[in-house]
Amino acid sequence: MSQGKVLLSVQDLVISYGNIKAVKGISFEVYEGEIVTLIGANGAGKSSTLRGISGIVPYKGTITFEGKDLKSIPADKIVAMGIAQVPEGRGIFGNLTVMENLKLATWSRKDKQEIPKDYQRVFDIFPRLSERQGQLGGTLSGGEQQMLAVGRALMSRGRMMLLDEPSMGLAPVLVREIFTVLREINQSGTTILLVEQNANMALRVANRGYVLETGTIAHTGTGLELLGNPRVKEAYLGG
Amino acid sequence: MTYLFQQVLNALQLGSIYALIALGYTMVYGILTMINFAHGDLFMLGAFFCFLAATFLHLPFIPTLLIAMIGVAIVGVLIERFAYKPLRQAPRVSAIITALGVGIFLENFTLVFAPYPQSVPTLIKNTTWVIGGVSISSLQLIIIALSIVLMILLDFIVRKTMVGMAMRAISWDKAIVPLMGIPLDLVISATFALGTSLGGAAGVMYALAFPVIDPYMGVLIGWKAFIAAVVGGIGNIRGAMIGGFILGGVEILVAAFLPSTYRDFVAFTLLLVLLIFRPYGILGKPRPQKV
Amino acid sequence: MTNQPSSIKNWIERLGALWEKIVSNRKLLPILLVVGLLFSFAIPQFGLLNQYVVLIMIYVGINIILSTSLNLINGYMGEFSVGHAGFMAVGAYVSAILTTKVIPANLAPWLFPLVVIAGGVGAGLIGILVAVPSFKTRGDYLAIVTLAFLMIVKSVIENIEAIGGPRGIPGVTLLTTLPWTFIWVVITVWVIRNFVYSNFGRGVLSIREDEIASDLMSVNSRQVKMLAFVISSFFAGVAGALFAHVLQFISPRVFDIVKSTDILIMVYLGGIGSIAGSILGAVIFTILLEVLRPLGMWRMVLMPLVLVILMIYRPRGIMGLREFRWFVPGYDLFASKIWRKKKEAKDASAS
Amino acid sequence: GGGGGDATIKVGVVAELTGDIPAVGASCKNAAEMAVQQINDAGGLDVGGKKYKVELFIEDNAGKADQSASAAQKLITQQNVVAIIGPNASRYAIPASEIAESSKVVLISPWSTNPKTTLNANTNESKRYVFRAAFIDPFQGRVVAKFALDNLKAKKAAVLYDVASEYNKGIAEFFKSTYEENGGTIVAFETYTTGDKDFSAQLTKIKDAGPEVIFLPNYYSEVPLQIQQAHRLGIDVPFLGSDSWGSTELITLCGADCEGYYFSTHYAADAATPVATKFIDAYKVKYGSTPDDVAALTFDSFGLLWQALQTAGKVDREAVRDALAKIPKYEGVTGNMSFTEGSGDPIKSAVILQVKGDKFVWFANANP
Amino acid sequence: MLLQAKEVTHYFGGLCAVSNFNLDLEPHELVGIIGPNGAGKTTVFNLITGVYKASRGSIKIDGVELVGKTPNQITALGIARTFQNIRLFKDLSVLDNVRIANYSQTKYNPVEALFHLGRYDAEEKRMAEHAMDLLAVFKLQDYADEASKNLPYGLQRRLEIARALATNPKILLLDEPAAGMNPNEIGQLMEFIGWIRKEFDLTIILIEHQMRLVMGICERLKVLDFGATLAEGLPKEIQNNPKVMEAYLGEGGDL
Ligand SMILES: Nc1ncnc2c1ncn2[C@@H]1O[C@H](COP(=O)(O)OP(=O)(O)OP(=O)(O)O)[C@@H](O)[C@H]1O
Ligand SMILES: Nc1ncnc2c1ncn2[C@@H]1O[C@H](COP(=O)(O)OP(=O)(O)OP(=O)(O)O)[C@@H](O)[C@H]1O
Ligand SMILES: [Mg+2]
Ligand SMILES: [Mg+2]
Repeated sequence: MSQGKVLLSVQDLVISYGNIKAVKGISFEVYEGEIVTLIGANGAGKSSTLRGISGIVPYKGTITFEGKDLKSIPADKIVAMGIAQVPEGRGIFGNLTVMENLKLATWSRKDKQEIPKDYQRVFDIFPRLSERQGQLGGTLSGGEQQMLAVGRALMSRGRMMLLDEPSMGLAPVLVREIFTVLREINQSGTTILLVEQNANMALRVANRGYVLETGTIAHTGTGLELLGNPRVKEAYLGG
Repeated sequence: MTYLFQQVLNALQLGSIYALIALGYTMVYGILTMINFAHGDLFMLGAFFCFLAATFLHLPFIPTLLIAMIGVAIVGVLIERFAYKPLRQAPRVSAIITALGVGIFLENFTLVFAPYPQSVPTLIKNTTWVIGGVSISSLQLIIIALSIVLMILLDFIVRKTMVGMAMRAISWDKAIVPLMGIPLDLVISATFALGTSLGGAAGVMYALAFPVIDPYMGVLIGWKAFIAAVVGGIGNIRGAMIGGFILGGVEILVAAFLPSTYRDFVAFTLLLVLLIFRPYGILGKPRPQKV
Repeated sequence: MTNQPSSIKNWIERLGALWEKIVSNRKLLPILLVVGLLFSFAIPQFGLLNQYVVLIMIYVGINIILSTSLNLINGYMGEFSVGHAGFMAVGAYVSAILTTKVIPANLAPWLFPLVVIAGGVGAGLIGILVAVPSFKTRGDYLAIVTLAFLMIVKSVIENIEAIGGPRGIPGVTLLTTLPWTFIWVVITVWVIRNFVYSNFGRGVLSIREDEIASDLMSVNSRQVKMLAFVISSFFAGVAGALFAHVLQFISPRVFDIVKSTDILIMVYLGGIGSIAGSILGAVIFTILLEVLRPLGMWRMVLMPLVLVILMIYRPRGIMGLREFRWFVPGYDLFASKIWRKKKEAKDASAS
Repeated sequence: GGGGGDATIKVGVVAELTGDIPAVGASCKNAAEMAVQQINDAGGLDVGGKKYKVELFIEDNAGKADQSASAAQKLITQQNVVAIIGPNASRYAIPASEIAESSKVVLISPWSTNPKTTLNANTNESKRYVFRAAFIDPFQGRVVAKFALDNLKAKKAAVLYDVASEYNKGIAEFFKSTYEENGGTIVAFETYTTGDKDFSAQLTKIKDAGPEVIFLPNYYSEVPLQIQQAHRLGIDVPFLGSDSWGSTELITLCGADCEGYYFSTHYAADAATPVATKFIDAYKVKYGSTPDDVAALTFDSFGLLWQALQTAGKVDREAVRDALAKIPKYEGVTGNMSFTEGSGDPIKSAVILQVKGDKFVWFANANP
Repeated sequence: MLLQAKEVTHYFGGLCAVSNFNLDLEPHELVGIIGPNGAGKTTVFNLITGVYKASRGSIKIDGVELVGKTPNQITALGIARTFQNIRLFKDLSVLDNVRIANYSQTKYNPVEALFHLGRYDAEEKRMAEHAMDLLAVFKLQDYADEASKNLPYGLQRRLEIARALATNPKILLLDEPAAGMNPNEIGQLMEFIGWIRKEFDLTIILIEHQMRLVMGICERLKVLDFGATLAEGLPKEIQNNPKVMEAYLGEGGDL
């Protein structure tokens, strides 16, 4: 994969919650047009890293997007700059309908006339959402909620999408579908930073991957390299 | 028959006043899921702003109303910033208790400057028409109309607009809202300003209908509006309206047809029974949750 | 000793450490109880402290009973009851009627413990009525139920001419003494602590955390709620009885929503889910009110400000969800350690 | 016990500065400060040939019964006052009076009208140390009832009162019983609860009952709303009130709506004695408003205390009590009063005033 | 037969979330329920445990009807569960989380509890020891006094199972126990489930989307789709069932 320009760069990122240091000085970058995956055990600090990028937790270190330092930019402006996140646990607004959840994600979009097309795109990818437009988010099944969360990120039309375990709790057929969709989204120009437990799948779609272990980066390489790395295999791919 | 009509009209007026205050209550509740126990006292401030503007600046009705609404909104936003915002991550009751404290503070602070009840000058010429033995006053009609208009307006904002959606989203999960590109603090402040200015407006209307005001006037009515909001289904705009009318209706009609000594007893027992049969209020639903 | 501030800080830290040591030393508790009881007799007997201080101490005691019992509902169970003054009213009226109308005056001092219990039982029975709606509804809706209950109690008393209506009952005998207050405080704290550290009490806690999960872990939430409400209202009734017999006058106005909010403030100021918190909350609130007297009208302006600032810095109250070791039963405190020791012993003997 | 050994006399006041009736507390505080200032400006109070300065301690009871007791207790034990003036409302005066009685310190409540304030509820005998400056509910209820029957010739009356407040309820009931005993009929006896501002339901009911006069034994801050709402409903019979109307604020709040109505009270400003005129003028200068009944009664409570101190000839709690209990005649702002041993209630007469323009005008004397 | 569900049907408003669900469970079986998202799997658990009352049909354990009973009664009859989204008592200690689950088996009454009389001491000791033993089995004993919210995610999942077992169940319902685990951890979980089943003599119903786990340990599978039963049988049969492949598994089975 030929490398374009650096879109997102994370340098010496440190995130702590009170006395707990969740991320202990990691650095990595994401090039324009890539899919990069972060894998690692529970509690390794993957989600915290994503939260730091989106500006919803304070951090030490530098994060730049298109060369701009994100530190002093509030979370909502970061979204407007083009970083969308599918948060861990989906973050669906349970008291809003499916349609309203999607609509809300267009808050900072300027290209209002493009929005209907994007709804159509989301409903094409997830026909189930189209059936459930009027249902309250809180009563959707786990998988339906995950679709909605991804759909919502699509609606905000970021240049970059951060996904936190999008395959969690999904039926196999949907997992495959999600990964296919991710590839599609990526091919249509969105850079993706993907956090996954399903390391097999993640490394297969990713251009590059980083393995986090208790707050630091333990391994890095292309997706295929990591898939073949015996230490990675043993710890994350189930032998 | 005239008697009944008159009493129904009385009930409508009282109900619309309760509704007017309950609207602001429900509005703030709707976003922060926090009972703003200071709302009754912001309502009182509204009445006092009205008094000051009308007595010392000799302003007519509309400017007075605006001044009161803006004044109360500013106080409301300040309170939000300094007393409630630091508690966003804290348990819900902490903010409720803080609100209680803020309310007591507002009452007694006002009291230091106004230990005696004050009389509010007439801003709207109040004509009374007698139709078939039933008296209707213009003020009554204005209050009823105002509360209905505000209810429809708010209902529209909350249900149909983007801002309204954002408000509802905030009530569900504040943490996720910024990830949608929504400026959380701004929306919260805006809602707070809106909700409290409604309280201010209610204060003005109340001061015109009952032109004797004092620093504690918001306490009892604040609790009653809270009851109205909850009976209707707290967080629900239409519910607040219905709750207000139910409470007003029950109070008036019990006093009208039973010995008035028993009014509170019967009225509150009825409300209790109502809540036993509709545990989440008339229009309220328990927060949908999946197990 | 070179720079002043750090040595002050040092002292504060040392004092803090000492305090920490005291409250976690469980052996001190029985000593404190005995000394407290002795003093509660000695103070009025020998006039060690003046009447005013004694009166305030009695108020503090009554407020401890109120805040500890309300904490059971609002702190441990996570509900929001605003009707505690109502239960207090029931206890006060039942006991005052007994001492003024039923029991001959010369017997009253002897029967006072029974009178207080009767007040508690009266309130406890009413507590059942409020527990029933709590099966179905929660949170703000239950808050309204308790508020309505409070209004109903007030209205009922106002309408019964035989017990004075709005004029209340004057001339209630002064029977609440410092020793009695002390004893009732100890009983209240002891019983509520016992309850909290039983599986019923843990059920109360689990309802606060997650009612559905708690039901699915076999907790009989109706039973638990019923118990919590009855116990809480019983002690509110006890406090009401003591209150009536120190104030010597009760009227429905005494038990209005303001009284309820005072108790709420004590509970949340001290800290939810904590007996130590309830005690601290009651002590601080009551004493602060008296200490700030010289401020005149500004007192009631300053009090709520203090509350707000405290809540901002300590959102769960001073002792929220924490406890002095004094109030934790020994076995509960060391359960895991005891188990580990036992296991080690077993392993050792096995090998 | 002894009150103050130096050349000062310590006097305590317990008032409702905050809480549900702050206006009452404010007037009480104003009058108290004025009474003390007058004495001190004149070089002090002459007791037993010695000039004493008066030191005043004002405690807020926050509109709470328990704080009334603790405030009184504090004044007695910490400040060592010779006597306590206040609290005003009976629901606060009663618990404070229990403290005063057991501590053997004189307590004069300016404004408490519940007969039980000065009575030991168990023995029904008078408390030894508790006095008041106001007349009691039964007296006033009777006065107004007689006035309605005899002067207004009204045979059908309606009453609207606050059921949650002992003062209003007390007078309302004594009015009712006297009125009915003397041949009148009560066609409506309606209630509301403290804090209510909407009385339309009750007034509609009253209108339906067709009374010839309506009695409103309620606070001056509520009465204007009641009368205005009644007028809006088309009720046009005369209204009657009690001493709680007695603040010129009533006229400010009521505007023209109260014109021509009557109420019973302690004194008439226009037909005032020199004592009253002097007080009213001084009060106006100092506070910029006409004193209400609470202020006048508080001032008289202090006057009673000064007279008792002077009669006693020494600053001693017990001596003050003895002197106070037998005051043969005290010329007060609210009229002449006297006490007889065995009762803490003053013997005084009432007047009926009428609202005329922006003044209360003397209409009749009333001695039931 | 241990558990028997007959024609169980449930509606949410107009939506039929579960229709005519049948299940016969013999003691000691390990049955898997799979199906697309929103098929109604969790709802089945909710119906069995009494969170929702079945609109129609009957569910019996040892011949005792469960429909109409409250969740705590049903749990006391021997059915315990975990949740798709962890629902621990967050602020309570790990030990308390487990002790609470002993509620229906507590042998002292409220009066004994209030005054710490009678059986209180002995029972408290028994419950604490029982809970600690259980925690030890799950290697959680060192966290006993820690608030459960402070546990890492993986341990929270384990604690949930421990808590469920503390109710002393005959049947354990596991709702997506492998969610959020990497393939390596899933392997360990499989062994673990097999082991507790033997150790505690359990009958298990398992909902899962991780095919490796489902195919690896379930003896029997039920496949739900749109609330209805799409297929049932041995894992091998299901894996090759074209209807299941289309609705659920997708092409190729290398997950
Ligand atoms: N809000 C918080 N407060 C305190 N500690 C936190 C908080 N969020 C995360 N942590 C802790 O920080 C560490 C890293 O958490 P993080 O959620 O980033 O891990 P993760 O790699 O995403 O794990 P998982 O695979 O479980 O999602 C964990 O030990 C976690 O307990
Ligand atoms: N409380 C509810 N109100 C309305 N609809 C509901 C409710 N609970 C579940 N549903 C709906 O019922 C259907 C079945 O939901 P259920 O949670 O049982 O699915 P599931 O099979 O467990 O899915 P997943 O594998 O995604 O967890 C879904 O379509 C869901 O939206
Ligand atoms: Mg994570
Ligand atoms: Mg599910």
